[in-house]
Amino acid sequence: MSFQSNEKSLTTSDIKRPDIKTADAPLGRNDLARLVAADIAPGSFVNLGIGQPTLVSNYLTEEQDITLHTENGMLGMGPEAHGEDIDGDLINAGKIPVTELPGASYFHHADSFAMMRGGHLDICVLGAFQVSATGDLANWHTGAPGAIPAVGGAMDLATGARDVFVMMTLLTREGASKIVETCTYPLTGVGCVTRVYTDKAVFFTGPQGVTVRETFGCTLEELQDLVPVPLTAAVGP
Amino acid sequence: MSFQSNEKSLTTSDIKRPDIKTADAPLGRNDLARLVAADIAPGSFVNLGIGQPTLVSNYLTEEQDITLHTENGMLGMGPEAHGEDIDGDLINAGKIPVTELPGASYFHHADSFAMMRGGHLDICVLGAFQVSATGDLANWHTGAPGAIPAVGGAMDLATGARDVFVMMTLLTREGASKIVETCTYPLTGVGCVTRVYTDKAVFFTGPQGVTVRETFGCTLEELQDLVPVPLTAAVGP
Amino acid sequence: MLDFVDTVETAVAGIKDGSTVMIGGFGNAGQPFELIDALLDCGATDLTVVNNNAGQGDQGLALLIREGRVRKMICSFPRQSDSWHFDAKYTAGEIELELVPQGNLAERIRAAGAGLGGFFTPTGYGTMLADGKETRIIDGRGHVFETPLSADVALIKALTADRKGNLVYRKTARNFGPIMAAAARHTIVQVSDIVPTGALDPETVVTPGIYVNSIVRVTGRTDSAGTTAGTAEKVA
Amino acid sequence: MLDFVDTVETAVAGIKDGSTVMIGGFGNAGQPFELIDALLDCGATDLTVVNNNAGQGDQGLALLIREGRVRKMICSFPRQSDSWHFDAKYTAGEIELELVPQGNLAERIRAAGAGLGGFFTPTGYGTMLADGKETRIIDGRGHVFETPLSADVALIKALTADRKGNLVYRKTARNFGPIMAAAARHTIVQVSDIVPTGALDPETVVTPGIYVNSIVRVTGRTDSAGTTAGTAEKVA
Repeated sequence: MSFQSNEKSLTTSDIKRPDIKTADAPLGRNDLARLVAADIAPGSFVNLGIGQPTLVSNYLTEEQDITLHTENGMLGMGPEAHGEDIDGDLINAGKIPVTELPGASYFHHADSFAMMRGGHLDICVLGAFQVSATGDLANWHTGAPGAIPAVGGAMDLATGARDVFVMMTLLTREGASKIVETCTYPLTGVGCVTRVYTDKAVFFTGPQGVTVRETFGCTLEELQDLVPVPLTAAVGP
Repeated sequence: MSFQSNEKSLTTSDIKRPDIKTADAPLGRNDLARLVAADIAPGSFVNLGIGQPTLVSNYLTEEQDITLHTENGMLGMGPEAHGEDIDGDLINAGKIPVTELPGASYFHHADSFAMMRGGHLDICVLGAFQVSATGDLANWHTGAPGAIPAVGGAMDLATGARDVFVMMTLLTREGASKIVETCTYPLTGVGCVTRVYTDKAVFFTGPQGVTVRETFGCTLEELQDLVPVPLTAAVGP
Repeated sequence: MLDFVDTVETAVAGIKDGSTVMIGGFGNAGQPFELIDALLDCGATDLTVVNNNAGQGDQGLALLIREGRVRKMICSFPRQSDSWHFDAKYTAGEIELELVPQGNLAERIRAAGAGLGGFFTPTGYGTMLADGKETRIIDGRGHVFETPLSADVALIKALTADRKGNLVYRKTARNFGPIMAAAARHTIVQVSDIVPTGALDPETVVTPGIYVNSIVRVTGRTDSAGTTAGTAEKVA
Repeated sequence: MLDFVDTVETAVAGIKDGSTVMIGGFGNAGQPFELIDALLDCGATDLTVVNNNAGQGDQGLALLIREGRVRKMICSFPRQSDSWHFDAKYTAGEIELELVPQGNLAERIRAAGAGLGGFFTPTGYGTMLADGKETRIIDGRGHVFETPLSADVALIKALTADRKGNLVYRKTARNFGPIMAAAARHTIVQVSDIVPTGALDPETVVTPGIYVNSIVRVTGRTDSAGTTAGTAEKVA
């Protein structure tokens, strides 16, 4: 028996995919959410950010036994509440009414962010404006003049979880890559992103730069044409 | 309505004693404990140190409605437990079985010392080896060569409570004053003691030096002969 | 000292101009709406307000801001779809904003209640929210120095109090309540229910009464946080 | 990952030589005696142990120290009337001692679990326990810089666990358990009872299961902390 390390580490799914895979077509939002969900190791504690990452919860299976954290003070969050189940005292970080699963627990805000900052969450899934080759994240502020800044828990989530997964389209509406050499938007966290799930490929980011686990509807060479940082195929551990 | 300040302040009993009083004889330990108990303002939250300060609890009245804190994680501690009431999971900081009063609460060690350090306890009563004119406290370590040091919660208690009362005999067995210009024993805390209850007098200590509230069995002049720091009579506010 | 007061007006009457006021709640959960309304009515101004947000819609904190009573907001997420009163004041340069990552905000509030002088946190390191702050590399990781955040007054909402002031909360309405109660010099709590001393299990008390100064019972608002105005009831 | 194990021997089998081990308890309350006995039996040595004390009498931690398995103690109060094994080793220069004021010890453990890089505390300022440490005057008051204290393993005792690993404690036996569970990379808990998921009220959970790795049910010791050896029972 050996004890689990507290350090950032690849989950079991990485071991199972030594070769780069290529799908026929880009992935839609729901397929991407399904892929992220399947990559989460059984028994994990996970925080799903507001927006696209929330879709992941639709594809988690009971067998995975994933515990969801919401930073406003709860572990064991269940699905969104509807109708009579709506309780104003039971909301998620997006202020949407949710439900409570058996085995849940409540705690105050300092304890909740201590849990996050202390590296106890296995995975946090976030949206992003940009991710740099070394895993810097920009997802909170456009930096536009006159924009009112609001950060919420974004920086805490980016800094705290053992693995930070980003879900986003690879390209902006204008066709620019959101994976960049250096973020031009204001940073949320430095070197925090370990994995980026996009419609065209799954990337690993970190100190050694960007590797590609699989592509969707394009080859690695075609992908390289879109992304302004050197890409290599990810190899198994 | 005005809100209570978090700062160290004299309690109401000071206001009631503008003139220095002189009793006929030195006070015994129990009489001293009775005096301390009577000086604690109604509704206070109090931590009584191990040893002589524990005697104070014998003289607290129900009307005073004092809540006792024990640093191993409890508010609302009751008297020592005996016989069938002994419960190994319910002990005080001296590891003596105690009881629980209605309205008690339990919390972990970090929360308990946060309560103390954050200045939420009104009064802490401690024993001492020495107290300096400016309220430095030495009560944890003789500094003797080869002595194994052990501090426990002494420094936290000295630093945390709004008012730190010391209970001790004025003189050592060798006849030396325990109120000193500068402590020669290793310090527990700097400038933390606000009041010293001894068998011969009650002193106020602080940045302005030492004043005497009342004497027991001696005059202020006789007291001055025993204590190597300038004494003046305390005046009402 | 602990007081049980009959009305929210009495509870907030001691709040002075220029005070720093912490207000509990995250979204509507745990927001002490009736105490905020009373603060609006009592006229105190030039306030610094600590809350996770900067007011929503046309109620509570948003109205305090609209009326120009808030000099400065300390919060993590001021901009929301319905934060129009804050947005207007901010754009006009009529309100100061100190933006703090939510976990740092919570930890700063806790540090004040815990009597700490400050702490190093990895959150925010390398971002514009660390600009001008002391930083330090600890065990190879960048950290930012954050200072404790205390207040003159906290306005919070709990579910139940006993006569010793011990509090329990309900679900995610707990949020900032316990740490604000400890960080403020005077903590005012609105509760749905007041029970006799001894009726709360000592193992389950979340905020011990030592952190509580004034309690007022408020009824009339449903848990699903409708807009019905509550009423303070005379306590038994 | 959470495991329910059948015996205390299995629970501690992964503890390696050279580990830092936190042990819960204050006096006998909350001491995980059976886990400590298993640690003694498993042979791990060169340990750094974090506990409020340094062993009492001829049981538990005192025996680990007597057997020379503890390289270093980090504690607040080593010297007691019955700490003869520690006293002997210390006097012989065979054990290292890091003495920490009790509240700083608790706060350092909390800081590790909370992912902080360190904090300034007024406790200990101006004393010999601040010698060699960074100090700073903050708001006119002296503070000492204290660093987080983490561990490879924590051995703690709780009253009841559910199948998700959520824990509740009993009275002052709670003490260091919750903060050690969060500060250790691997937390092993002995409990008196294991209940189905959903049997603990989510409002009253003290340690959420996220902080727990191994749970073993131990029965046989009375609450008044007699010296009867406990036995691990096969969990349902």
